Amino acid sequence: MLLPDLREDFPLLNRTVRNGKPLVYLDSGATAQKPRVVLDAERDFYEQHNAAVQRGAHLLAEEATELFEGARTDVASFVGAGPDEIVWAENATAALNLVASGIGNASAGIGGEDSAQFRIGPGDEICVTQTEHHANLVPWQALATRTGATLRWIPVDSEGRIILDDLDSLVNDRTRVLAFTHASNVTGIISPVTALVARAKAVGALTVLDGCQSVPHLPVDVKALDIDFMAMSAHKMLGPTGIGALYGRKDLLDALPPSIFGGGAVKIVSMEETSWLEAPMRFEAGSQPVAQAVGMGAAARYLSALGMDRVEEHEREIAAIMRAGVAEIPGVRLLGPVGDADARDVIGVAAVVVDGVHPHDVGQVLDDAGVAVRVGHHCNQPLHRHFGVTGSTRASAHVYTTAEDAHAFVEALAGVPAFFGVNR
Amino acid sequence: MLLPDLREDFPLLNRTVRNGKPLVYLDSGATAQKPRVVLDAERDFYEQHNAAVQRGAHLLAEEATELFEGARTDVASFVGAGPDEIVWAENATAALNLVASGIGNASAGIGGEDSAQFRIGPGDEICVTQTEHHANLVPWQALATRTGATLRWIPVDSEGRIILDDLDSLVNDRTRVLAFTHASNVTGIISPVTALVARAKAVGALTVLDGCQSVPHLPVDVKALDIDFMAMSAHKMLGPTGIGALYGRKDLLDALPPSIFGGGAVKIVSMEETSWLEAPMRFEAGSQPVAQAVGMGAAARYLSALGMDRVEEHEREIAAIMRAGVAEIPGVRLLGPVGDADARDVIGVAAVVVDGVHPHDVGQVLDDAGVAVRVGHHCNQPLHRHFGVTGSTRASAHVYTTAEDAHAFVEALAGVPAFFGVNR
Amino acid sequence: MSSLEQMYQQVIMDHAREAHGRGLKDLDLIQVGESHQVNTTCGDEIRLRVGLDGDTVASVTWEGQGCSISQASVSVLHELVEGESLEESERTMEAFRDLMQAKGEGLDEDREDLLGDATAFVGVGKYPARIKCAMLGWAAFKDALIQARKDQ
Amino acid sequence: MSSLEQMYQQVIMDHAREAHGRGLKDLDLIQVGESHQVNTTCGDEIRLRVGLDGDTVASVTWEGQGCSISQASVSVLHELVEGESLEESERTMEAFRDLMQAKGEGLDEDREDLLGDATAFVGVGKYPARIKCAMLGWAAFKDALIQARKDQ
Ligand SMILES: Cc1ncc(COP(=O)(O)O)c(C=O)c1O
Ligand SMILES: Cc1ncc(COP(=O)(O)O)c(C=O)c1O
Repeated sequence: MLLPDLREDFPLLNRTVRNGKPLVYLDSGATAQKPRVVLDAERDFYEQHNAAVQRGAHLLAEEATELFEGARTDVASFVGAGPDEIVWAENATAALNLVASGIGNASAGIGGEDSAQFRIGPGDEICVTQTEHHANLVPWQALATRTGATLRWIPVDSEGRIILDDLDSLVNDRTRVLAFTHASNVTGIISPVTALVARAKAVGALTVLDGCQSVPHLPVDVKALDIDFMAMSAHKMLGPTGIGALYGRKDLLDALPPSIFGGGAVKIVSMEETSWLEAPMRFEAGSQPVAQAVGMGAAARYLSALGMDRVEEHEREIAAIMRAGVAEIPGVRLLGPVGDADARDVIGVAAVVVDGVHPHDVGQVLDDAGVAVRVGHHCNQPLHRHFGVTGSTRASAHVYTTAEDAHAFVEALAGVPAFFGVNR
Repeated sequence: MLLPDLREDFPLLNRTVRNGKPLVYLDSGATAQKPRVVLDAERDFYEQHNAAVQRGAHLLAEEATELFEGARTDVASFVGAGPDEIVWAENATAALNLVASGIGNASAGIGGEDSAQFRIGPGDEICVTQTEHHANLVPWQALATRTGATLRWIPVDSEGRIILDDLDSLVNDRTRVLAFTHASNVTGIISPVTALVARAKAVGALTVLDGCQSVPHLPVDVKALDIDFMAMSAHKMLGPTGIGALYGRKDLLDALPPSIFGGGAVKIVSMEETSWLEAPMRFEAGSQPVAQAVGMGAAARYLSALGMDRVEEHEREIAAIMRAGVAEIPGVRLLGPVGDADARDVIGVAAVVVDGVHPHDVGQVLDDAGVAVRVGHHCNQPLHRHFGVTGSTRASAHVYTTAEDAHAFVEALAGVPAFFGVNR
Repeated sequence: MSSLEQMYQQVIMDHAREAHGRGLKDLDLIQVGESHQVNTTCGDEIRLRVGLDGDTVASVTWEGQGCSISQASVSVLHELVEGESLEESERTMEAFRDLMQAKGEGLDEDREDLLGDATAFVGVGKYPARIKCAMLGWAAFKDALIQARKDQ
Repeated sequence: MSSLEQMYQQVIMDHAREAHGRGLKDLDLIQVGESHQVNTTCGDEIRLRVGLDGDTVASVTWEGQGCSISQASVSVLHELVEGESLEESERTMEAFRDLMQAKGEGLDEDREDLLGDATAFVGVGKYPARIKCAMLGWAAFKDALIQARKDQ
């Protein structure tokens, strides 16, 4: 069942775009639009309670701290974590880097014996998959460079599914970290988390989940998934720009050394040395993104109120419309699983390649029809290369996407080959 | 001459606090309040133009990119930099870490030969001062740990002034980085930038300026100061939380390796390796703090319209009222320069110690009178230890601070010793 | 009585001015525990030492600097628990934590009886930022007890 | 003509479909320069080679993939500058950059004459995100010229 039309909650969705056309926003995989409650929460914070948190003794500081920590609790319960297992970060990329750099710093001696469990070096392995967004690939490449560890990856098949056949050799006794995405931002495929986590646990590797494309779109419970770390982005889950969060198991967070150093994260500082606070504070050096945290908390509450089960179902139906429609357009290829049976484990994303037309040109024609999609490699070059293309045109849904939006995308796409005189 | 009363521009300043008292906000050194134009700029962005920047080809993405890059230009010209010399960061702390970690990464081989100029190791020295905020001390301690370089510091005198007597030995041929604050967040003292930069240049050391307490309060021109890097915070300059910026000389930024790795910062990514974009993009991995950038740009424009010369003068007069008032209260000691002559090179900050009363208790009495100040070590433990105290009570001004606010602070402070029955 | 006066009641001011239990005592006991706690807001530190004699909290001494709330609180702690049974100490700790959480409201008579002078801290509950101050010594006590029992 | 049709004018479509100058030519010249440029939005890459013969841009060839705008633009570039004098090429480059900045308005007659077919790109100026596409080959040409002159 589809959700009711939520357009009224989202001011931007009511504007018009090129040629006075109503906006059909299908770029939520890049960034989502914000409901009024999120904007109001931020504004109310600034107009009534803005102050530095956690350090002030005046009334405003108390109020600000309460709102800030309340937001942390909201985000934590949204993913089944404890409040002090949630660290604010600038975005999901920063959250993933926090783990990778923390391991790198531990390996460089920072954090001393307390952080020794994270040390890696030559002979150790870090494993990712071939379907990772750059944000969950490049930090691990850099960690490998820094430490001398080896980076390996699990390949995907022709539809983009992670191939589990060689899992036992790819994730082995030397593997210290297994980092993978929960859902692909290109194919929309949901990863086999259970199998991957089980194998990582069997060899004692840390698991790092990229939750960017799952947390906004389906129910996610970090304890049920039994992962060690997970990154998420506020702006993709109807929250503000400029903030994301890292979930980390408390005992791990308390031992991982920080990688951004400064005030608010430290216990005692002398000119010579410094001791860190516990998590999450040790990772939140400097003035925090307070208004943004408040906004992210409001977004988590908004999504919870809709019900993540219903959100998942809604987006699955939207995806089905888009995928079925695309399948009928001659000369258009869908990246990822094709056919009905597969729709079960795919989020609301449809990335397509139009034969003989470059994604940029496809996107332009769609834009002219008021349909906003993403073109290019979507920060996932290796997967596109695997599919034999440099880029694609991606439509991606969210809670506010309507069946009409999905149809509008299909219709506009159907006109593309003719516009460029191909496939005649 | 004082600025006109700006309270109408700042919604929060019109609220009441404890006991229905009007708010006297003197905690701007921690974080500043926001003018309506900043809040409106952010809201307008979200309601009309929100989209992922720099990658989209649709209309919203174009509008968002234009606003985002326009804000960069605004912030750049606010400090006399070129637009591509401004890198967005989560806060000033992150900006300073970006330089320190970049040097650390270069030293670990990341960035290859292009970044070789930044490599440091055992035998090299990093120099800071004794008046640094933790944000400009701890990253350098960590860099020293990572690389084996030695951390040294320039001491301050009994009033908190940087002592230049031994500069030539402290900053020497082995010195690779000299990092120092432009203005102290405790004493308010403005550092002798010219002398420090001249010495650093003479020995070929990079200069890193902490502009957190100068950029919001006085005219700052990075080219005139001739520094290599400078960190600043939006939230202290009337802008949003969750964003700051790093100024860096373009040629240096283009050679420094990033320390946060991910999408948007990279040119070509394969599973094995990655090449970086030029600055500033190479440092802005992941989805950017777009609404916050727009807000920071609006804040820079608001301050420019007031005129930073006038802002500086305004705050100097406020400081004079606070400092003169404090000097008359028996049993209250001002940290930093005492007496009229010194007021010339001090920003609008007054940190005090009340004999026999702990800063927390001082702050509480002020809070009860509606006067919001900061208590504690203000993320500057070494300087407080130098002054023989663990903390202080700090009043700090901004453009909206009125003479009445300053008097209210002095009056409330004068009542503290009696309340706690000391000094009778 | 204003909220401020309610927080800084005379008992608290007296304890702050003349704090009890200050100065770490060398202990000739088998079960001794020590804890060091920092209030990260202001940098205040406390080091507290506990000595157990069987089931009795035989000694509670401390050193450190802090605001009147933290100093008075650890002073009252010393008065309340030194010489008491472990069980009674635990109950007292719990009652004090409840008082801090009570947002300025009192507790039931039983727990207030247990707290004695410490009920004067009721006003602190209205100031979330100060609860940390009041709890500093108690957190150290709790941790030191754990340490002391480890030495069994 | 809609903005979209203005951008994708027939000349552009034709050049895109059958691009000129594609295929890097081995050059038996002393001053040869090459440049590799990436459009980071979409990952498109171009490699362009320039050969100078005295003051003449003797050869401009390239390889790479891209959208119709970038392909057509580099094809037009090849047509415009190959065989021209260095000076004329520089002027053409400048005119093309001006056209991109003109937000969809045309240029004066002199510069339009210089641009010939390339004036068809006028519509791209209305789409800031596509200016990068149109400039990709030109950026490579500019850089390759610098390389070629270095080899002097
Ligand atoms: C002098 C100085 N440096 C650095 C900082 C850190 O700035 P931010 O909290 O924005 O990272 C501050 C303020 O907290 C400061 O006053
Ligand atoms: C799967 C995936 N991982 C990571 C990211 C990066 O998230 P952010 O841009 O918030 O850092 C994204 C989105 O861009 C994504 O889709």
